[in-house]
Amino acid sequence: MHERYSRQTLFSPIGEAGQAKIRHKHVLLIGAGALGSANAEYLTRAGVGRLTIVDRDYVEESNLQRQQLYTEDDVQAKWPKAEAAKKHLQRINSDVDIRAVVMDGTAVSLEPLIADVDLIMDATDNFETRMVINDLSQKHQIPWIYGACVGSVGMSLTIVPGITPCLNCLLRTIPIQGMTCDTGGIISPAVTMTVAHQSAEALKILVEDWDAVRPSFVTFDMWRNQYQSMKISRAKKKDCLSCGEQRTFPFLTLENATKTAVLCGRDTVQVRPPQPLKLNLQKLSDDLANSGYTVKANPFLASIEQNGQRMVIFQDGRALVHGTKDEAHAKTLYQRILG
Amino acid sequence: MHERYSRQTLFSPIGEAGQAKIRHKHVLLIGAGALGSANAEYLTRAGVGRLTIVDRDYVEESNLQRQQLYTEDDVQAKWPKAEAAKKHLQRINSDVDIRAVVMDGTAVSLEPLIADVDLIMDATDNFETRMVINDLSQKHQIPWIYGACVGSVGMSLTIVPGITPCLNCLLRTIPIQGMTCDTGGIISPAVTMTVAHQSAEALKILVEDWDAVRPSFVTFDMWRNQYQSMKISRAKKKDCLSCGEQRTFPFLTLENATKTAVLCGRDTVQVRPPQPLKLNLQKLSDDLANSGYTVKANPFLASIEQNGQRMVIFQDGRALVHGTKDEAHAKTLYQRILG
Amino acid sequence: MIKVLLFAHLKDLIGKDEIEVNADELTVEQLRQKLSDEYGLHGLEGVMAAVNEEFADPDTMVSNGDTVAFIPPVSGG
Amino acid sequence: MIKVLLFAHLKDLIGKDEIEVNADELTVEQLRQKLSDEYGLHGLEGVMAAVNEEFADPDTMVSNGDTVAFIPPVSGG
Repeated sequence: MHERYSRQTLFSPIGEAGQAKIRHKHVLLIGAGALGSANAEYLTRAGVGRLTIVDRDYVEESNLQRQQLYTEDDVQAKWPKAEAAKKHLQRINSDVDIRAVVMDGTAVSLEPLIADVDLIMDATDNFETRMVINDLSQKHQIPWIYGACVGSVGMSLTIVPGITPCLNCLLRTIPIQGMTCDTGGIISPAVTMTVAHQSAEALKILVEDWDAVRPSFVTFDMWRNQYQSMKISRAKKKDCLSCGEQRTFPFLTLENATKTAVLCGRDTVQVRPPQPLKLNLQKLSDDLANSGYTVKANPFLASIEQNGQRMVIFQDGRALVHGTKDEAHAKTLYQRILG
Repeated sequence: MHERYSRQTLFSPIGEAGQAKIRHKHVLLIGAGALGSANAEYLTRAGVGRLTIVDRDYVEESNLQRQQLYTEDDVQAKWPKAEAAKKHLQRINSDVDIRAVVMDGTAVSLEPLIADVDLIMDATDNFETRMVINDLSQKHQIPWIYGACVGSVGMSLTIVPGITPCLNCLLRTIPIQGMTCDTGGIISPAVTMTVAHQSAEALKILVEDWDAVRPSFVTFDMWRNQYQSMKISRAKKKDCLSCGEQRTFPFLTLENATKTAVLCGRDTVQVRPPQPLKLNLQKLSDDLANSGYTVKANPFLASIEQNGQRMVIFQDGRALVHGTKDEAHAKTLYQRILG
Repeated sequence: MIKVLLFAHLKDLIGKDEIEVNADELTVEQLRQKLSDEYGLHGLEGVMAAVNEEFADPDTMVSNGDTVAFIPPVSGG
Repeated sequence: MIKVLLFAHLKDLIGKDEIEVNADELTVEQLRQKLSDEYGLHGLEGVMAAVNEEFADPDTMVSNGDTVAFIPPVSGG
């Protein structure tokens, strides 16, 4: 075994055998923001075999305060987070097979990615996507690790299909977003604390030490000095639509009605085309520049500005329309560009 | 205020006023290993005014599994940790004044650094240095934050002179090292968890939110799923030699007898010259290469090998003699090189 | 007496993280209602509850001497 | 009964993280000795102790119904 992993193999619950297991596992990480970038770094340092990172966003200045891996250069280049993470992770551990997927994680887009996945890590910023992950986890019998944070607060739960309750057992409905949306800001220790719990659970699952998996939901507040864990073994519901006897995986079959979404805590609307496109970003950029738009492009996206209105278009036709929370207005602006 | 810190100023216990305070504070970080590199990253992302990083070591392959910031290139170049950290931190936040100090932190070497320091962060790997920090903290009335980790275990305590007990009140003697030396390995979640606590406390102290400072000693085990905090308000000792009525700061005045030390958990001995030197590393390297040694140098150190015996000499004359735990043997090898 | 622990922003709503409620036997849902009516602690709908450190449903019974923690789920990441 | 909580590697020494000790009134130091003599739990010298979640000295008294946690200090970093 490598000198690189010597301190980890010295830890007896991992050992040489556990390290060999880690080296052959595939983790799917959904989100490359605060929780995602940190989890990606620790999984890569630990030597996971393959890491697939899905993210729909690009690096902005306001991310640098709490999203590790990213640098000022990534902000300048408007690099997509998944690709920026991959670039930094390869410098940290060239033995890990890192795959970056720049897209919006939905029931439709995520399912093709999970064929040989051993663990799904949650680093999303909304409960809709988490419920999709929860259903995918149950349908394909893959464990997943919920993590979330806002302000100085964080929480985590490990979900092992067939053993623990699932997130749908606990929440039953998607909680009202407004209450917890990141209008209250966020400090890095809340991120770090959440990631400590998620990455510990990830290692246990990767080395298959199932007895060590935390059997409780944990929550904490780093500013108010609170830490609470609650047992969840009796929370499993026989009638749960995600993991119960008559499971229907409701979040995979739900009509994916809205093609636009206001991003939580940001003055930004995401607009998606009916079908993913494969845009020629270079040609689009040239055309728009000729039409009087200010355009800045990289291989993954084009940032377009006119009259103080800014929009970022990804290769798959998805756009982030900045400076508005009005979905209709965002759609109008989008159609003006992409017809 | 910068867009960069927008999520942190939105967090109301910090706000614009707190952020302005953070921007004017100076943190002294002792150690740039696992706890040090992570604490350095979060303080830099949070926008601390000045960060001084002291470390005696250089980046090795076995560090990459848990020490953030560092990359494979740093291992190749044998870059000193303090300098490697500085290089990466500047790419993350060019607004922070980062100072790297490559040296062994002792009572004599640290005291000149703390003139205008607002907070000392502990990221050392031994109790001797922590007791020195504890005495410096009391003598100069600067808060410090103890953090330590091994295996899957970590702990932290915030020490505010005049308010809380000090580490000497709690420990009374330096605990037996052997018990906790890193022969049991270490996993990154134990590091991350410790850093989450340390960095939260650092932010509270930097924004001067003294009521929020955690009034308890906290300890946790990420594999065994344990978390415990204990109140320490009644642990302050009137007769404590570090913070009591008749304080003598014993760890500042102790005869610094040994000039050699076996590094915990490593097959390495550190040898120090009686007085710090200012070596011409280029000339030394050339001379040694001419004498048949294999030499690899960078601006901060020279790595010297002969007959499988390896030694790294820093500019101040300090050496890390690898492949031995025998102090006498290490000293002999050292004197063969530096007379 | 039922001991009620309030986490995260719930603490700030009434300025303390622990209150004692004079009640003998009621459901978690009834306790929520009582906290809203008598303590002005609104917005507990959708908040998770634990009784004696075990996850509780709205109809879980709470008795004299129990400790109930209210934990608001968060979605950021 | 005194409830004793064992942290970190102490848990592995006897295979569980919680034991009940039959004692009425003794000091932390005497409890350490008793654990060594009767439970084979050696190496508690230099280990920090908390009684009911409050830091305890060797001569702190422990009574029936108290919870004592033993926490070995660590030095790595």
